[in-house]
Amino acid sequence: MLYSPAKAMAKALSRFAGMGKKYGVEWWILVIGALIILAIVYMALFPGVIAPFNPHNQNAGPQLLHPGGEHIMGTDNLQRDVWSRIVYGSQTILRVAILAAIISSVFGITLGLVSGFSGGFFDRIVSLIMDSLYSFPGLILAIAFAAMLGPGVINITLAVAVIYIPTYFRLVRGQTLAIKEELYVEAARSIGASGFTILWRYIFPNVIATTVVVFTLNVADAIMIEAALTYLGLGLPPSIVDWGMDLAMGKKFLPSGQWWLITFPGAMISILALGFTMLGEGLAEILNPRLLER
Amino acid sequence: MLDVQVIENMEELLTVNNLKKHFPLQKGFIDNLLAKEKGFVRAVDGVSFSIKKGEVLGLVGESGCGKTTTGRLILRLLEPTSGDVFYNGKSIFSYSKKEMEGMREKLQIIFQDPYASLSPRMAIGKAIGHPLAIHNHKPKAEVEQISLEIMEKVGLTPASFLFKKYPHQLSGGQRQRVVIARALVTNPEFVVADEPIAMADVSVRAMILELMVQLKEEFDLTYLFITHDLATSKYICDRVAIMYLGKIVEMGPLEEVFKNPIHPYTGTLLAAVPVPDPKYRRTYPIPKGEIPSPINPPPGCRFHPRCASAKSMCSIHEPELVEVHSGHWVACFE
Amino acid sequence: MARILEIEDLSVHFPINIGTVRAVEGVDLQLEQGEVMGLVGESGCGKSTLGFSILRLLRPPGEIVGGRILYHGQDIVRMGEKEILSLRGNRIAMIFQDPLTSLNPLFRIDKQFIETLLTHEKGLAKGEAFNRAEKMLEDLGISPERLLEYPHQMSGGMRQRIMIGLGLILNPDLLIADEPTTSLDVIVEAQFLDLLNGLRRQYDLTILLITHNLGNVAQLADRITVMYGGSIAEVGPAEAIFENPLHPYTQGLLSSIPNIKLDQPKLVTMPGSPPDLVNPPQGCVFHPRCSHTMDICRHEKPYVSKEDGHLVRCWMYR
Amino acid sequence: MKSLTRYIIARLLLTIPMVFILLSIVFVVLRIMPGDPVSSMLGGHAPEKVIEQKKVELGLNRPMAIQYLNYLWQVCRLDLGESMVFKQRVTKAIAEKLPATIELSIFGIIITLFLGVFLGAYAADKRRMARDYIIRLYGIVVYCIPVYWMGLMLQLIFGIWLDFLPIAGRTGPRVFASTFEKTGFYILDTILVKDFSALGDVLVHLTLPAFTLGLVLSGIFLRLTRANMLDVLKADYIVAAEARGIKHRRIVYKHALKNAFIPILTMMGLQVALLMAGAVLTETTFSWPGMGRLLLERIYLRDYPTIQGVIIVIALVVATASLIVDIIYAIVDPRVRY
Amino acid sequence: MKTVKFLLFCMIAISLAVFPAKGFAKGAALVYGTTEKVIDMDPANAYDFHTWEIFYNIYQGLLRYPPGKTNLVPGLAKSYDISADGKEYTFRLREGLKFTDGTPFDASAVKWSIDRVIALKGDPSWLVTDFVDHVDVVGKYAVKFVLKNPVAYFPSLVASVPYYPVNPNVYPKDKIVRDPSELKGGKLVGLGPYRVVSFKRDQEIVMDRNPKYYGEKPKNDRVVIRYFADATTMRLALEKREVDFAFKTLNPSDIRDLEKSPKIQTIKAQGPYIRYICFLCDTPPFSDKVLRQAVAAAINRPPLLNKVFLGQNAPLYSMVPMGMWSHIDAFKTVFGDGNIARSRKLLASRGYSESKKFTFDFWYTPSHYGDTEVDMAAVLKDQFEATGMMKVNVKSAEWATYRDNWKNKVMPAYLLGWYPDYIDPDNYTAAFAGTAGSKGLGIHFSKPEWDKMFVEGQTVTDPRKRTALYAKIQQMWTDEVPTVTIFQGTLYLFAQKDIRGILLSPTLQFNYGPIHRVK
Repeated sequence: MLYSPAKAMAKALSRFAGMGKKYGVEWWILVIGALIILAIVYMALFPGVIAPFNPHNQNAGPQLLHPGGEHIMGTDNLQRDVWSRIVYGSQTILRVAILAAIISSVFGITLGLVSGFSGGFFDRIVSLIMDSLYSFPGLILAIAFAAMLGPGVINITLAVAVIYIPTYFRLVRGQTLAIKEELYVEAARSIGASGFTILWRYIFPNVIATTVVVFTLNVADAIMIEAALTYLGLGLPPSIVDWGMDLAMGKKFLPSGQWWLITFPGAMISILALGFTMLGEGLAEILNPRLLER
Repeated sequence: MLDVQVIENMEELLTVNNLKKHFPLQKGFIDNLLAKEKGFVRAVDGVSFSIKKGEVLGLVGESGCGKTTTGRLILRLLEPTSGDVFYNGKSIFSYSKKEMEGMREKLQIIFQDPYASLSPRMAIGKAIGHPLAIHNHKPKAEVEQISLEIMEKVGLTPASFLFKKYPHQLSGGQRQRVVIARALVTNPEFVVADEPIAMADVSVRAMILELMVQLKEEFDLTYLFITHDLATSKYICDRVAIMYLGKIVEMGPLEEVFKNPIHPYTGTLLAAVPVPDPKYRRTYPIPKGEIPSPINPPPGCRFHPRCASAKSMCSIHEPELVEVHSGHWVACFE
Repeated sequence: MARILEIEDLSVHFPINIGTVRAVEGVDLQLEQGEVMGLVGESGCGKSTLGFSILRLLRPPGEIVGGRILYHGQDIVRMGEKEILSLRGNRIAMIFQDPLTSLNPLFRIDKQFIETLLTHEKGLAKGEAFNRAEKMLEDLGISPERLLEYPHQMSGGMRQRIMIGLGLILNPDLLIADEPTTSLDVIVEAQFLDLLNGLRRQYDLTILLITHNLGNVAQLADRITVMYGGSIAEVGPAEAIFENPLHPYTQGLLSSIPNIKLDQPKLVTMPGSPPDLVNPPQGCVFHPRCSHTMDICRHEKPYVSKEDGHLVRCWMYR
Repeated sequence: MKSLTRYIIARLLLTIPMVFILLSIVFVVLRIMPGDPVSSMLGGHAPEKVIEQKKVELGLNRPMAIQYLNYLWQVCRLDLGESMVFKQRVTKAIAEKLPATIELSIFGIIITLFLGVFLGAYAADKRRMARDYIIRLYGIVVYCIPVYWMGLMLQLIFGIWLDFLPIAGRTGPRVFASTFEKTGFYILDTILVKDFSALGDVLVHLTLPAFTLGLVLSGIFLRLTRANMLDVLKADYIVAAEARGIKHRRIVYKHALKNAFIPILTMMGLQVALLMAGAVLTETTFSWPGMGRLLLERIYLRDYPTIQGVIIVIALVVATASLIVDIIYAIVDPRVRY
Repeated sequence: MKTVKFLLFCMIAISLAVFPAKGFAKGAALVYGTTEKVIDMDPANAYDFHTWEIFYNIYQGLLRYPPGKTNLVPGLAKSYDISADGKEYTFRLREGLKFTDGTPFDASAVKWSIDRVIALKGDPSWLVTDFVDHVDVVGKYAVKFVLKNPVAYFPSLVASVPYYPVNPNVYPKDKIVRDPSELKGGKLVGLGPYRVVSFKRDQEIVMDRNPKYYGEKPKNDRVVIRYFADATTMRLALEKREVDFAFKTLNPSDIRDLEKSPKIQTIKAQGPYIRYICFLCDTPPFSDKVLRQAVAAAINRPPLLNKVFLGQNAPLYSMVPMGMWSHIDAFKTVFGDGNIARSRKLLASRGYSESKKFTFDFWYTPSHYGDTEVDMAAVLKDQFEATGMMKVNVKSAEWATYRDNWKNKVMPAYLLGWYPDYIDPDNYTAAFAGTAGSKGLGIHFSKPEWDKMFVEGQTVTDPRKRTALYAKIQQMWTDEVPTVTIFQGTLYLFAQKDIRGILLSPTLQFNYGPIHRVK
C-alpha cells in the first residue's frame, strides 16, 4: 500500500482526539503543556529564525524603548532588543534545567534502587544523608554550591542537580521498598529469580513510570531554581543570555516605569515552568493505569 | 510430635518439622530505641506435618492463624525462627542462596491475589516464560513456544492474542490462569496454592478449582492447598490440617475430619461455614469472642478461652498433637 | 404487609471518559415491611450501586438517570436535599462492607453516636444522647466503657457491631446491609449473622441484605433477588430460589458454589466472565454465557415471567 | 503522657544526626569555595605578612581535619564564632535578623494555609466541576510563578502603579528603630510600647512580602489538600457519615478535612524548608532585613562563620519545625502509638 | 471563625494602607537616607567613606576641610610648623576643650590616639604607619609628629580619620570598637559638632547636636541616618517625603527620574572616585604595552556612560581626577574615544587580524560596584570586539574571589574602582604604577624611573614642581598604560525642596551642620 501522508495525518489527528475523549481534561492539560514546551524548545533551537536582533546587539534601537512596533517587548538600557534576548535566553534555561534533571535523576534513581533493595547499614547511612539534604531548603543549598563552584553554565547545572538527587532518591527508595513487598516480587523470588533480575526486570520498570512524572515536575522546579540563582547574581557570565539575569538587571528600573524589563523575562520563566508542570500533571493522570477503572 | 524417622520414608515428598516463625513486632526506629523488651508475633509456632507425593494437603484456618506464613516458610520465601523443612529428604534450609534459586524450578507457589502477583509492567507472555528463561536458558523462540503451549493448557485462549497483553487488560479469572501457567511452566513437583480462589468471583471460583484438579493429574503434582474456606477444601484435598493461632489443632483425611471432628475448634469452624440452603439450621454452638492476638497467645491450649468444653488443665498445659486414629491427629485433652 | 420500599425501573449510569457504565438498568424491586430481602450477585453486577442509590449516596459521576424509588410512597429520587438528609440514618440506615474504614478514625465512638443522634433529634441533651449510646452498646453485647475508645482500638467484629449500632440508634425501619460480613472471618461472620437475626426481631427491621455469599442469604433472607449485569435475573422466596432456580444464571451460580453439607464430588462451572457494562451484550445480558441461548436472546430484552411471586427474566419461560 | 515525653525526647535525639550531617556538608562546601576571606577582610593594601598572621589568628592555616573538629566543638557549645569580616559575634548578627524572617514566615504560612487548605478542600468537594478546574489552574499557575517575580509584579502593581502599599523594608524611615528594641518582632514591639501608628506602619510593610510568600506556597498546599481530601472523601467512613444523614458541609469540613489534615501536617514539616527558601527570595526582593539577605551578603564576602551560622540556624529551624509537626501529629492522631 | 479573622486582617491592612500612618517623624529631625553601611565605629579600623563621614561630624581632626571646600583649615590644632627637613610637624592645639566626661583634650590624648591606631593595626592603620615614625608630646597643648620620610601631603593625611584624637578614657586601648555600646558609657561622643544618641546597625543612627562643640553651632538639632537595603526603596521614600535627603547610592534610572522631578532638588558635585581597567603587566599578553594601548584606544567612554549610567558620571582621561591640581586629559589627546583605527593598527603590528583575533579574558565583579557592573562589562566587551580584531571572554567573580584572583595573577584585564585615602595625586598614581602599590592591586607594573618619580612627588614640597611632575607622569601613562581610566564618579544628592545648606565637595567630607529646613 502506498504511504499517504494525508491519511497518516488524519489517522494521527483522530487518534489525538480519541485520546482527549478517553482521558478528558487531563489530556488537554498535557497537550497545552507540551505545546508550551515545544514552542519554547523551537525558540531555543532556531533562535535566529525568530529573533529579529542579535541578543548582544547594543544598537538594536533607542534606549529603554516602550514595547511595540519593531521592538515588540521594548529595549533595555544597553539598547538591546528584549524579545531577542528572551528568544536566546530560552537556550540557557532549558539546557540547565533539563541537564540538571537528567544528572540528578540518574544519580538519584540508581542510588535509590540500590539502597532500597539492598537495605541494611548502607541503606541507613545513605537515607540519613539524603533525608538531611532533602529536609534542608534546596535553594539555599544551591546558593552555597553555586557560590562554591563559581559562575558558568556547567557549574550552575551541577548546583541545581545536586539538590534534586534526594528527591529522586527518596521517591525511588520508597517505591523500591514498597514494590519489594509487593506480591509480584515475592512471586519473582518464588520462580527463582536472582536479586539482580528482580531489581532490573520487576522493580525498575515499575519505579521508572512514576519517575517520569517527577522528572517533568522536576524540570519545572529546576527552571525556577536556575532563574533564582541567576536572579541572585550567582549564576552566569554576561556573555550568556539568561532570563533570570535579565530580570535582575531590570529590577532597578521598576520604579522608573520600565515595567517591560521585569515583566517579560519573569513571565517567560513562569510560562516555561507552567509548561512542564502541566505536562507532568497530565502525565501523572494518564500514566496511572487505574484511571480507566474509575 | 512427628518422628524423625519418617524422613527416611521416601514416599513423603515433603516433611515439616516443628517449624516456627516469630516476627519481631514492627516498630519505628524510635520504639526500638526505647523499648525495653521486644514483642513477637508468633505467626507459626511449632508446626509439623508431611505430604506424600501426589497428595493434596489442605491447610485450613482463619485469617491470622499462620497458614500463609507456613506456606512461605516451606518454599523458603521466609527464613524460619526454628524448625526444618525436608524436601526429598534434604533440608531446604541447608541450600545456599544460589542453590535455592535453582531449586525453585521444582517448588512453586500460586498466590491469593493474581493481580498483585503479576508485575503490571510485564506482558503476560513474558511473565509466564520468565521462569523458563531463568532456569533453562533456552533460546527465546523456544521459551515463547512453551509459554504459548502452557497458555493453551490453562485455558488462556487465544494464546497468541493474549501473549502481549498486560495484567490490567485481563479479567480476574484470566489473571489467575496466568499465575497458574507461570507456576507450572517449569514442570514443578510441588505447588503451594495460597488461597488461589479467595479473590475470584463466585462463578470463576469453580472454574479455577476445576482447572487445578485437572492440572494436578496432568502434571503429576503435589499440592499444599491453603484456604480459609472449609467448603472449598472439600473438592480438592485428600487430607486437611486445621490451624489455630500458629498451631495445627487437628489433621487427618478429609472425610474423617469433616465427619468426625474431634477438636472443638474444628467443630466450630465446620458449623460456622454458611450453607447455601435455606432449610439448614445450625446446631453446633458458635463461641463468643474473636481470635486472640498472636503476640500474646493464651497460655495452655490456645483455644481454651473460647472453648465450650474447656477444663482447668486446658489453661495450664498445652495439648500435643497425637494420633487418635490412624492418620487422624488431634491436639486436645479430650 | 405494608410495602416499605418500591423501586420502579431504576437506571443508574456512570459516565466515564471511555463511555457510560450502565451499572443498573431498569430494575424493579419491592420490599415488604419486616422482611429480609437478599440481593445476590457477583461483583460488578450493580447490587451495591442499587443499595447506594436508595439513599442517593452515589458517588460522582454516578447518577440516577431514570425510575423511581418509593419509600412509603414518597419518591426518593425527586426528594429535596433536606428531606433526604432527614431520611438517612433516621428512617433508613445503611451498613458497609469494611467496618475498619467505615468509622471515622479520628472521632471517638461516643462522639460518632452523639453526632448521629443530634443530627436528627435537635435539642437532645448530650448526656441523654450518651446514655442512649450506652444502652445501644449493651444491646450489641459490647461493654459501654468502650464508647470512650477510638475505632482502631477495637476488633473487626466489634467495629461491625458498632456500625450496626450507629445504624439502629435512631430506630430506622429499613436497614441496607452492603456486604456486611465480607471482611469478617467465618466464626465472627456466623456470630454477626446471629446478631443481625436477633436485632431484626427486636427492632422490627426490614433488611435489604446485599451480598455475594449465597450461604449468608440462605440463612437470613425471606426473599432473594438475583442480579446479573445491572439487571434483575430472578426474584423469589428463598426456598424457591434455592430449590427451583429458574434463570440459567441462578442455576449456574448455585451449582458452582461449594456446599459443605452436600455430597457433591465436583462443582459445575459456568463459562465466560461477567459482561462489560460500558458495552453490554445486546438482548439478554447473560446470553454469551448461557447454555440455552436462543436466537431471540441475542436481540431482545428478556421476557419477564411472574408466577406465585417468583419472577424470572428469561425467554425460556415465555 | 509519659510515653509522649519519651517520644519527644527520642524524636529530639533523632534530629541530632540530621543536623550533624548538614553541618558537615556545609563545612565541606564552604571550605572548597574559592575566595580568601582574610584578604577580603583586610582590604587590598594589607601586606602578605599581616594576611598570614590573620590566617593564623583565625585558624585557617591548620589542617582541615583540625578545623573541622574545632568547628564541631564550637557548634556543640552553641558558639557560632565571630564573623571573619566584621568584628561581630555571629550569634548576635543572626539574633538581629532571625525575628524578621520568622515574622515574615509566620504571616506567609498563615496566608498559605488559609488559601491553600480552604481552596483545596473546596476544590476536592467540587471535584470535576468548573470551580474545581479553576482552583486547580490557580494552584498550578501560582506554583509556577517564581517567588521573586511574584514579588516584583506585586511591587509594580501595588507599590508603583496603584501607589498603595510600601514595597520594601520592615518600616517606613520615620519610625524610630528604638521602638523595636524589646523582641525584634516588630508587631510585638509596637504593641508593647503601644505605638499603634507604628504598628500600622509595620503591618502595611508586611502585607506585600507576606502575600507574596503566601500566594506562591498556597499552590502546593492547595494541591496537597485537594489530593488528600479526594482520598479521604473516597473513604468509607465518609459515605457512612453521609448515610447517617449528617450534613454535607459538616462532613466535608469537619470529618474529611480533619482526616485530610493529618497527612498535610506531616508534609508541613517538609514545607518549612520551602518556606525558608521562599523567604530568602522574598527577603531579597523586598529588602527585608532577615536571614536570607544576611546569608547572601555574607556569601559574597566569604564570611565562613556567618554563613555556617545561618545555615545551622536554618537547619535547626527546619528540624524544630518537623519536630513540632511530628509531636502535633502524635497528639492529633489517636492511631499513632508512641 | 477563621474567615472572620482573615477578613478583619485584610480590612485593617487596607485601611492602614489608605491612611498611611504619618506624623511619627520626630520633631524637626532631618532624615538622611543612604544605602551605605557602617562598619566599625572606631577611627582605628573604619576604612570606608560613609563611616568616615560620620566621624567628620562627631569628631574632628587637627586639620579639617570646611564644608564644601577642598582647602585645609585648622581644626583641633590652631596651627602647625614644619621642620626644615620636612620630617617633623609640630601642632599647637586649641586649649580648654573637654570631652563630654570632663577629660581634657590635650597633646597626650593625641599621642594616645595615634599610638592606639599604630598598635591595633586596623585596616587604615597604614595611613599612619607608612608615614609616621612616632609622636612626641612637646607641651600640654603641643604635639610633634616625626615622619619616616618627608611627605609633601602630610597635612591632608592629618585631616583623615585615622589621625582623629579620641577620648582615652572611653575607648579601649587594645580593642577595636565596633558598636558604640562597647565604649565606656556606651555613647559615641567626640569633639565634633554632633553626638550619637542611638545606634542600630543597618537601620538607623540618631545624632544630636553636641552642646559642647567649640565651633559654629549646627543649624539643626538632630540628624537621623536611615539605612536602606536598596536604592529603589530609598528613591520611593524620597518621593514620598519620608526622607529629607538621600545620598549614595541611587540607580542611574532613579537619578535620571529624580533629576527631572519638580518636587526634588538635585545637588551635584564632582566625586573623587574613579573607575578604570587594570592590566596584569608582567604576564603575557598584557606584558606587551602595545596590546594595552590597543585596548585603551578601543574604549569609547561617552556611549558607555550613556548606556550604563544614562549619561551620568563624567568620562575621565587620566588617573588624576578632574578638579584636582595637575590633572590633564592625557588619554583624550593621545587616543580619543573609540579610536578603532588606532586600535586595529596597534593590533596589526602584533600580527593580529580579523581572522586571527586577539583573545583575552576580561573580568568584573558583580558584588562590589553594584549591578551596573555587568552592564559595563558587556558594553566594554562590545566596544573591544567592535575593532573586529579582538575576542573578549567576560568572566566574573565575587569580591572575595576577585581579590584572590588578582593576587594569584589570574586576571589579565579587570575592572576596578578607587576611592582616595587622602586627597593628593600621589594616591591616584603611585598606588597603581609604583612597584609596591601596583603589586598590591595585581597590576605588577614596575619601572625604576617611575618609582623614582613617585618618591620625588612625595618629598618635594614645591607645588609647582609637583604639578609639573604629575603632569609628566600622566603623559607617560598613555604610553605604558598600566591602567586605563573610564570615568570619574559624579556625586548626586537629592533633597526635598525645603532643605538648605547641603554642601558637597570632592573630598567627600559631608558636614551635616549647615543643613536646615526652611519654612
